[in-house]
Amino acid sequence: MSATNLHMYALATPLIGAFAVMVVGRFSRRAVAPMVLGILSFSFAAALAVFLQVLSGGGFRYVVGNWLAPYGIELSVDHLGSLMQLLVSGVALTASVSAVKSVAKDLEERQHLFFTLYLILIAGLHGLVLTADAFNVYVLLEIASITAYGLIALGRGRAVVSSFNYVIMGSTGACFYLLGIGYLYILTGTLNMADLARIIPTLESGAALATAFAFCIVGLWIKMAFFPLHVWLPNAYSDMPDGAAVLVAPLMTKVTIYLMIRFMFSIFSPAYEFIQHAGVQQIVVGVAALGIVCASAMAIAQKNLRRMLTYLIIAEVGYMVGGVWLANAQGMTGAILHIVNDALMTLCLFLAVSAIAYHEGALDFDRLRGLFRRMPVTMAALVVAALSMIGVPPTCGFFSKWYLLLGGIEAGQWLYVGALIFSSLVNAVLFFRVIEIAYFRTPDEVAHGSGHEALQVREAPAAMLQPLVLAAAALIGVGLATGPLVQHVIRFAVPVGF
Amino acid sequence: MKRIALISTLFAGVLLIWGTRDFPSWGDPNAPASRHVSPTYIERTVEETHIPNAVTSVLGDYRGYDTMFETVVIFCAGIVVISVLRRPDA
Amino acid sequence: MKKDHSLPQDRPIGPSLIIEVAVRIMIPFIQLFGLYVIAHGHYSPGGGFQGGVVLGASFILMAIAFDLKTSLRFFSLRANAVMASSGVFIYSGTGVLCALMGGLFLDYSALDAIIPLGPVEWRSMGVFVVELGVGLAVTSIMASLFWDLSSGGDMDKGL
Amino acid sequence: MEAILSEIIAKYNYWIYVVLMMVGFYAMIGKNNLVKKLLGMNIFQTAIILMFISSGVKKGGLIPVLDKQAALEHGVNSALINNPVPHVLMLTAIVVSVSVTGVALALMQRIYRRYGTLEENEILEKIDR
Repeated sequence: MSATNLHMYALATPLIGAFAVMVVGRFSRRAVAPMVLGILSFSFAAALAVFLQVLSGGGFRYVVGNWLAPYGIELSVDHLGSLMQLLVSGVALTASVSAVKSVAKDLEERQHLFFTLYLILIAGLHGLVLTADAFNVYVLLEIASITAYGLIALGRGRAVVSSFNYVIMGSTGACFYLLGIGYLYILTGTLNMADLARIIPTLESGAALATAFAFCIVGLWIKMAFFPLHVWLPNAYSDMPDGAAVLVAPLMTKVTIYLMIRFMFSIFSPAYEFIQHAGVQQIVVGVAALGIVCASAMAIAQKNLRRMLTYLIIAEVGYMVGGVWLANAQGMTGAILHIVNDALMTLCLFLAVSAIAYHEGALDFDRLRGLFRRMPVTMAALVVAALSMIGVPPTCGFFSKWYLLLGGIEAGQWLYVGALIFSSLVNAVLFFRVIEIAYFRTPDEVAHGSGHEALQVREAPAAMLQPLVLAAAALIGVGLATGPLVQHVIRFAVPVGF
Repeated sequence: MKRIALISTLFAGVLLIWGTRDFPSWGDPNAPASRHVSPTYIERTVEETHIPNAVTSVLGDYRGYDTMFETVVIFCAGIVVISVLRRPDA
Repeated sequence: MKKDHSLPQDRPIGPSLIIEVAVRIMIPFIQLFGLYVIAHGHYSPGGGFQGGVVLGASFILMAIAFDLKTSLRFFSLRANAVMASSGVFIYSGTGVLCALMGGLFLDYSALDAIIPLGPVEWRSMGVFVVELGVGLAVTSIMASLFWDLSSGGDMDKGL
Repeated sequence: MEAILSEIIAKYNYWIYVVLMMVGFYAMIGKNNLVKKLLGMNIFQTAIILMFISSGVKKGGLIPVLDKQAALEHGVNSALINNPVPHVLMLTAIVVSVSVTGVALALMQRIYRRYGTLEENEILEKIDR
């Protein structure tokens, strides 16, 4: 095993493992869980090694099949890419510890099918964060989406309808992206990102290039549920089985935002987006601000914890897209930092939700009464995640929001700054409402003098608590490590000229 | 709903047609797509891969990474259809 | 209760001698052609996907002409799942094998270390191997898609 | 007028695909029936395939399957042979389209089994109830 191929092993293990799980799972259901955990642990170890290697030796470019770029497909293992790969594999490993338990309960007979899709989704995400080829992004996006359609359809209630809506919206997004890539290909004759970046400034054709840019970016926005293209997300994410939600909710939207960053700065240049088309920048930041406000407001209206969180995801997408389009170093740093932090926060929240749902089932606010007595550890982790969502130091949510605020002030985007503060306040209201219900109100049965077992400690199984506690600790850990993270990793991802 | 759909469709269509203004005309052998990367594939396929069919050599070798994921896509579709429709015991 | 068969589309379709005999003769040729398309992809239009679809179509034709059970007799569900997995496994496994042999991922010329055919010839061979994998996967997935969609997942009668 | 006409004649392939794409896109987001949405998606994808393939055409070009012996001895004049890259890309896109169609059909069967209809507004009514 040579060291240069390590990132490929991190990608290939889940992929090959998926076929093994598919075949072995038909014969023995019990072998599935250890296989999945083993595969993902290996993948995580490899990603960690790649990250450390990049930290010490700098990033490198890798050509698949030993065909030099633009002829072959190139992968780019730079600081940002390896950070994202570490994030993907870390979140996947943590989530799957919990998923193994909840899937064994929800989908007993279809476990092996579930985990086949689950592992392929992880492999697809690994591919997405590494690739430096514009068409390869399309194929991998479709892998991630098709597996996500399948995982959603395994859920409860009207999950199939939500999944179908997602199919239509997701395919629209993918088709738009493909159209944009087609335009770029007709104009330049290449699909390699670096090669495209070299040729695009020499083109005279403004119209076709602008069309290509618009279609690609709108396609990605549909995939990441950027307001007002978000309508598919709340239903899809709240109907998913818990085991899938802990993986899909933290990673899918964030990886797509990462792709947007790649698209904007590796194919096009800041000069193209922010100087030649400065008006577009104003509009996008404005829409992002509007999206944050609207999604926060819609989150208030929800009566179910899981649905409330899905609207918060949409608000967070607004944070990151706005941060990237602020066009300064602070905003960009904040956006990238927020990708990491939001993935961890969403992971922690959804792990807590799936731990609560393990015994409680539905997650309407009424059912949460007295939950602090019954599930103290889960609720403590939920509080940490809530503080991070609100932005209380030393949790990591504070630091990325701080960078985003500074960036907004520097760019003079007061609407965006206002939206950020408004959304923090709304988050505070939302989570204090949840905590108030869970801490102070007692369940109806207790109030009527019967049913004291409703107040006894009845935690979720340890396999679901351990990843939850780990994720909550990671929120504080990453928060304390923000300085070195920005200094040694994210600094390199901010494009030159900011 | 229908009106929004119509407006966005027309908008997308007009934008796409506006974008084709700078395109090379149909069948132009000097189009960028025909001049930048693809001639190299045609000229070197036999020499570098011993495959006279340029489509196969690009599909299987030069862009083999794409094709691998393409196979995975169709595998995924099969798994999704099985998990959505088929009874667990079948 | 007697069923009313007055409308043509309500009338049950029994086995038809002409169709069954014709299909019986056609299927071996279709499958042979599918294999040819896979194997001859280097020299003529074709390859794993195209050949795989032709092979899959032969099973679909069998399911339409007879019924679903007949095609399942020739291609069991278990074999189908194993073939689909192994097809994709051949492709990605080749990629990993290339990496393990000291080359880059999917760099078929690295396989020269196993059987010395020359690095360029191995590129040709490597493409053939992965096309075989693609063919296996596409054949079985096409058949399984049709079975599932036509019978609603019940695997009873089919269309 | 003359200029516009000659422009259209030179690039009619793009105009055809844009019209097809609009048909598909409208069906995808404007239609009420799920099957029609799916068909719209297929039309959309076909339009994209058409666009890519037509971008690889060279007037009078041959198929990109060479004669091995001649190519080794004399080399190849790439100007006479059509561009293979769009074909490769679209093979991928076709496979993706087939896969998504299969997944969507399976989901639709489940929806029909559960709600007894494929009209979107009727399904939404039944969900709310």
